[in-house]
Amino acid sequence: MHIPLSWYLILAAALFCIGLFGVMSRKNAIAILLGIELMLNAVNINLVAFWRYLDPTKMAGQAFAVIVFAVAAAEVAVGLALIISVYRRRNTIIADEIDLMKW
Amino acid sequence: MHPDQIIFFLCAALILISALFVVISRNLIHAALWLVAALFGVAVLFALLNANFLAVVQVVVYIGAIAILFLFAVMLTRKDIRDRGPQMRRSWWIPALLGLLILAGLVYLIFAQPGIDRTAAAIPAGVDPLRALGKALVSPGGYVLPFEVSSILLLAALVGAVYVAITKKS
Amino acid sequence: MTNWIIWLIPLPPLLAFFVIILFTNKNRALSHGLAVGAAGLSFLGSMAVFVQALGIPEFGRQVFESSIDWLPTGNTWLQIGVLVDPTSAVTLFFVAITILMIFIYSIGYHNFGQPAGDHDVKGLPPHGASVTDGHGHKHSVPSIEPMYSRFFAFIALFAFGMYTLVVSDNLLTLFVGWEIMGLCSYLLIGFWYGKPSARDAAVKAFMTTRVGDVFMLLGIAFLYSATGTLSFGVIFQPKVLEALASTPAFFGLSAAGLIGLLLFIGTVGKSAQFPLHVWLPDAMEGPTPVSAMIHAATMVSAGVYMVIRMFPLITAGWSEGMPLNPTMSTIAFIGTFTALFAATIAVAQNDIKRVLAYSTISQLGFMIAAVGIGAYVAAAFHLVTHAFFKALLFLGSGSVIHGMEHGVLHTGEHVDPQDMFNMGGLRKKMPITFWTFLIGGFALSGFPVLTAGFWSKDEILADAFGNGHLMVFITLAAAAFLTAFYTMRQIILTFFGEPRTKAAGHAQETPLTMTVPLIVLAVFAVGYGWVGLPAWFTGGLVPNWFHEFVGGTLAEMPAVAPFSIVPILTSLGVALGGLFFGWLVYRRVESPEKDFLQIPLLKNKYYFDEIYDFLFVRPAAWVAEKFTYLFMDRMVIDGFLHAIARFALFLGHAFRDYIDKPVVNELIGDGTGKVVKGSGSRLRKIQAGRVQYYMVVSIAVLVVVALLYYLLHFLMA
Amino acid sequence: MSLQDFLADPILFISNWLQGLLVGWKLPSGLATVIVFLIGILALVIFAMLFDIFLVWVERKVVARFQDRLGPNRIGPFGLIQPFADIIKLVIKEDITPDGADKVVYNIAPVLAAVSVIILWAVLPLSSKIFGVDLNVAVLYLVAAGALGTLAIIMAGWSSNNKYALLGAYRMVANMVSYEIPMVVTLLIPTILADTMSLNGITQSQETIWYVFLSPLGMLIFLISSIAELGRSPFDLNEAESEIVAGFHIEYSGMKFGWFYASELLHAFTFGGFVGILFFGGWQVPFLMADGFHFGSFVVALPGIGVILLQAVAFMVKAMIGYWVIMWVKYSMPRIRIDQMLAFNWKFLTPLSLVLLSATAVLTKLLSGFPLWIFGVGMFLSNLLIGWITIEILRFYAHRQRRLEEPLAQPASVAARR
Repeated sequence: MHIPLSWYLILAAALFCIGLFGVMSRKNAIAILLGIELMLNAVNINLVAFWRYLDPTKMAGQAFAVIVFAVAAAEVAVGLALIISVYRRRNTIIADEIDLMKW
Repeated sequence: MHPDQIIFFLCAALILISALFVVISRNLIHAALWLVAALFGVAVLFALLNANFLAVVQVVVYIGAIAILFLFAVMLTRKDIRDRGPQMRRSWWIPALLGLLILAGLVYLIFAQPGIDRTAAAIPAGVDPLRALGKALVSPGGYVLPFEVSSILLLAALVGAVYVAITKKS
Repeated sequence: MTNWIIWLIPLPPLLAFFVIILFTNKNRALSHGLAVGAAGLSFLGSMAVFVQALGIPEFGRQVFESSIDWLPTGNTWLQIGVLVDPTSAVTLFFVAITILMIFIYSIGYHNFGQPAGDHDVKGLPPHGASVTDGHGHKHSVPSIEPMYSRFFAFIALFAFGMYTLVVSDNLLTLFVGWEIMGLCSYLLIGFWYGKPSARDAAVKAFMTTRVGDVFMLLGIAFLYSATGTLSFGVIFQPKVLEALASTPAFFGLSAAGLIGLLLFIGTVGKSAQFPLHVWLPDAMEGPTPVSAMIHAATMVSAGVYMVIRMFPLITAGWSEGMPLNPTMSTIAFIGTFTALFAATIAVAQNDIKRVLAYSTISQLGFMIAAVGIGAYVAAAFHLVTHAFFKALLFLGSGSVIHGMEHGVLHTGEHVDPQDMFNMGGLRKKMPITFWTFLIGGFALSGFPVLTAGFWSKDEILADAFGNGHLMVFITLAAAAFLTAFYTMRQIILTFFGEPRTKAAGHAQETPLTMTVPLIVLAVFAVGYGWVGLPAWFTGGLVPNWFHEFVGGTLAEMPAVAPFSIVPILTSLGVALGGLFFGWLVYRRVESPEKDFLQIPLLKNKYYFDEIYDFLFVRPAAWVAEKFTYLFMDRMVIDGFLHAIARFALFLGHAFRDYIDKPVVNELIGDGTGKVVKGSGSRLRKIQAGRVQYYMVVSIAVLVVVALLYYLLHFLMA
Repeated sequence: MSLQDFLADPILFISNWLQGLLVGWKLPSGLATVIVFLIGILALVIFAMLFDIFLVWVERKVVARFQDRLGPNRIGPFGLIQPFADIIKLVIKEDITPDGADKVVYNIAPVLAAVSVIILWAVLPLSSKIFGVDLNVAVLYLVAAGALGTLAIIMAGWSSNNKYALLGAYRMVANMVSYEIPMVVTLLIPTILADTMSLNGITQSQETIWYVFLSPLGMLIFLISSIAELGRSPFDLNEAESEIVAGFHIEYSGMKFGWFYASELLHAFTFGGFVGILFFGGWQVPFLMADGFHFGSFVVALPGIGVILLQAVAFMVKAMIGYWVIMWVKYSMPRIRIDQMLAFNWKFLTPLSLVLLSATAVLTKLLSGFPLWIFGVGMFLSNLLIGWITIEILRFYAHRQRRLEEPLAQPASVAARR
């Protein structure tokens, strides 16, 4: 009751930016996925915070948070599977070395 | 200083510090574990926001499944478990700069909104967020369609992941 | 009901043809199974129709016919349909039987069940295969025809054509069947296209019959333009005939006469009458069943059948006892002449099949003559009987040849298995063939009382005598005498005496599939004559059934020729005399040298081939070579074309040099390419293939844009 | 503030008293609340730990009896003091951290393991009044705690920098992650029946009939999967001595190992308690209402404290029985192969539990209007039916398997046996 909404939002923003930084700066593909997880969580914080602060009787925020969970799980499963098979074929998971698609 | 605020600050500190370590720690295992810590903090925040269900699900899904998955992946993609050498790309400062810019912009935007400092009203009596959420997720008036779609998505992801990661024996 | 059957009669062979050609080509047993089965179906249908027809009194008045609209011609419809009247009924009868028999016969003739030849090739007769028996002795046996299935496909198609022709109720479909048969005879004569002689024979037959067919088509066209219809039912209505007979045409002929003449020329081609007879003997190059079917039983009969059909037209405005009209006299003359003329050639031939070929020509001459003198029924009667015994004879000769070939293969001496002077003494070797052949021969030569040939020929003679055409009567009598003579000659040379070659010594009786048809046909050759016994013979107890039945076709029943003793005695005399004389002469003739009839004029068939070669072939070739090819094609047409081509070439060069190369290629094509390539090679640096690089760039752009946006925002406010 | 209140609800009384006391010390009320909560938590944990020590003794006695020994019997009566001796030994043992081990993770792991068990006690309703928090998602909370346990084990296995440890961790994780699924599914069955996820609520709703009668099959599946979850025999692949010397805690010694050991025992007991709560009516005592026994109209009144204590005892007894069963299985079953274990889960338990769940859901809707006994009979019969069908299917496949493995020599005999 005693926490202004802005705190949550700022926390979420910070978390989001950290995740973004990780995604953009880490070499390792798995680390990139970690960053993405952080960003998703930032989003979730926002959703839940808005749900709580705007109208607790409308469940949109929580419902979408749930869906974000599902999406995150799916994304991680497929992403890691891809990374592993890439590792099997090319013996590396450094994102910059996986550049078959370049000119 | 209200206990809620104390808890919030503790959680925020935990989350942000862990997140930082997630993105900067050299050892990927540590990064994953730091991620667990951050996610745990988020779970606590959810609890603080009266979203018990989400809090618990956060722990179950992220820590129980995703983090474990990460640890597995890291171990499966390392010839020796420790990482040597820098984990950052050479021009890591550009992303850092961009991140800071975006953060500044977001903060500015947040405070530009009116009534952003409101505090939460008490949950009206007779509203059980858990039941409400359950009903919303499965009632045709609510979010049954996105919910089912996401379940389909999960199924597809499961199959796809198995297919992609399986070692094909000729 | 019956009409439906009639519609369906021609179909099975057609289906068999397509199925064999398209699908069962590889499988011999299936192929001949299909063909024979189809023939059997048509046979059953024909018999059903025939029996039905017998059951109907006054059948000539109430015939089976049904027709449908086929081609829209202006505001009317060209109708096609089927018609079975007494004439076509009897024709259907013998056609069905002979075709079925010949189909069955072909199975044996083409050595079904024998091994494939050692070095047989498609397009050549089988040379025989060498097999080793249980004791390890190698000896050569007849080998199966390489193009077995194809043969059955062709004869099936032929059968279709014949049935169509018989059951059709109008000249057009009749002509269609007619031409289909022409095609088939071409294909089948040239069946062994490996042999140059066969090739030439096929072409010769085709071309020669074409001459006739063209005139026939003219006749048909004329008829259609004159009457606006082609269906017999309409044409033969008295008033139509009246109109035709009264309309004058060229050379003092009435329209009816002219049409009749033109159509008759078609018959001359098809039935190998005097001027156009040259193709038939050469057609013997084909396999013997073909000779039997096409050139004895059915196709050549088709010509006569057509004339008989057209009888009312030809005789339009003529009735019993009147002097013949020009058309009829022409027909009578050609028929009579051919009969004698062919007989004279036949006596000098040594090839067993050629003898039969010429005898066929002369017998057809008999029928034509009969039609010419208005002896409608006699002609039909002789047509039927002749079909039977001539098919029998051909098949018999085929059987003989087959036996001889077996001997040749066995002994390995190279003699012509068709030359009668290489035979002799086959009586003991091939008894069934001998007896059936003997019956056929006697029927042909008109052996009194017993055989069908006697009665039919006698009826013709009787008609000729009774109607006072003495010239015709005498000539035909002479022809009949010669017929008997060369028949006896053939029989003696082939079957009696001692084998004159080792091959003949080792000749062998042919398999059942060949002998059974012989027997069946023999029965008919003898028995069929009795359906036409003249009333006086049975003392009026039995009326002349055939006469009653077939005569019913015509508007008014033709009168039976009054009985007189002369023709009977004549035919008795010529038949027996000819046979006896032949026996007398050829008892002890051992070799061609001893044969006093081997005079060049006859042997070379009055040099007709040479004459035609000189008259028509050479000039045609000359015109083709000099005028058509050298002048027309090379100079006029080619020159024109070359001019066009040069112009086009020039135009093309112009386009290439002044438009295509500079503008299209350089400017548009290569230019675009260069631009794209250059820009691409500069731009591609951006595509580093690094995900994060892309992300950084896009995020940076986003940030910059956002900053700009808010900057502007400030400046505005 | 009177004796009646205390007798009515001692826990509430004590907390109120503490609250008042602290507020009396001029502390802000919120802080006071936090402190009271902390004290409560402390009390609970201490109780749990002490009980854990008792469990050590129980375990050793029972295993001794199973193995036809006497077990600890020297120190104290029936060797009751033996566990303390063990603890002292463990504490004074040298505490080795292997070279190349990841120190922080290595040291956090055992604590996390213990925590993952102890936090379970937060939602464990010892009686209608004694419970940490009546969480409305307690059932999921169990699973979450299990997830933490998994994490602890993988951390331990990885940080030991020892291949046996890592293998053990892998096995354990595979085991837990896969057996979580049937467990969660069967957890949902009482949830559906009680229409709530709070354990207290589930217990209360079993006042009329225990869920074991409504869903015996669910009880079995839950028991099996929780045994697997505990990593106890026959699912103790994580510490298969014969293959990977001691599994994930091979490198641990001294009290760190003690933490793992203690947490395992407590975990087992706790799950025994959960079986009791979810299917055997937790603290429910037959005929015992909030104010005493009700035998029809005849009522034996009891003070609140008596009721509470009775309920607590009932719960403990049920939990103990559950724990006993788990031990029973552990000490009388051989260890199974890993592939068998996973196959058993994925090919048998998971589908079966899903079928059971859907059947339960449908029936609950269908029979909701009917009187209780019809409802109960229907549920029970449906369970029996599903079980029977399952057994038939299994038999069919077993026959086919045998037919495949039979030498083709005597099909006649095979036919005969059919």
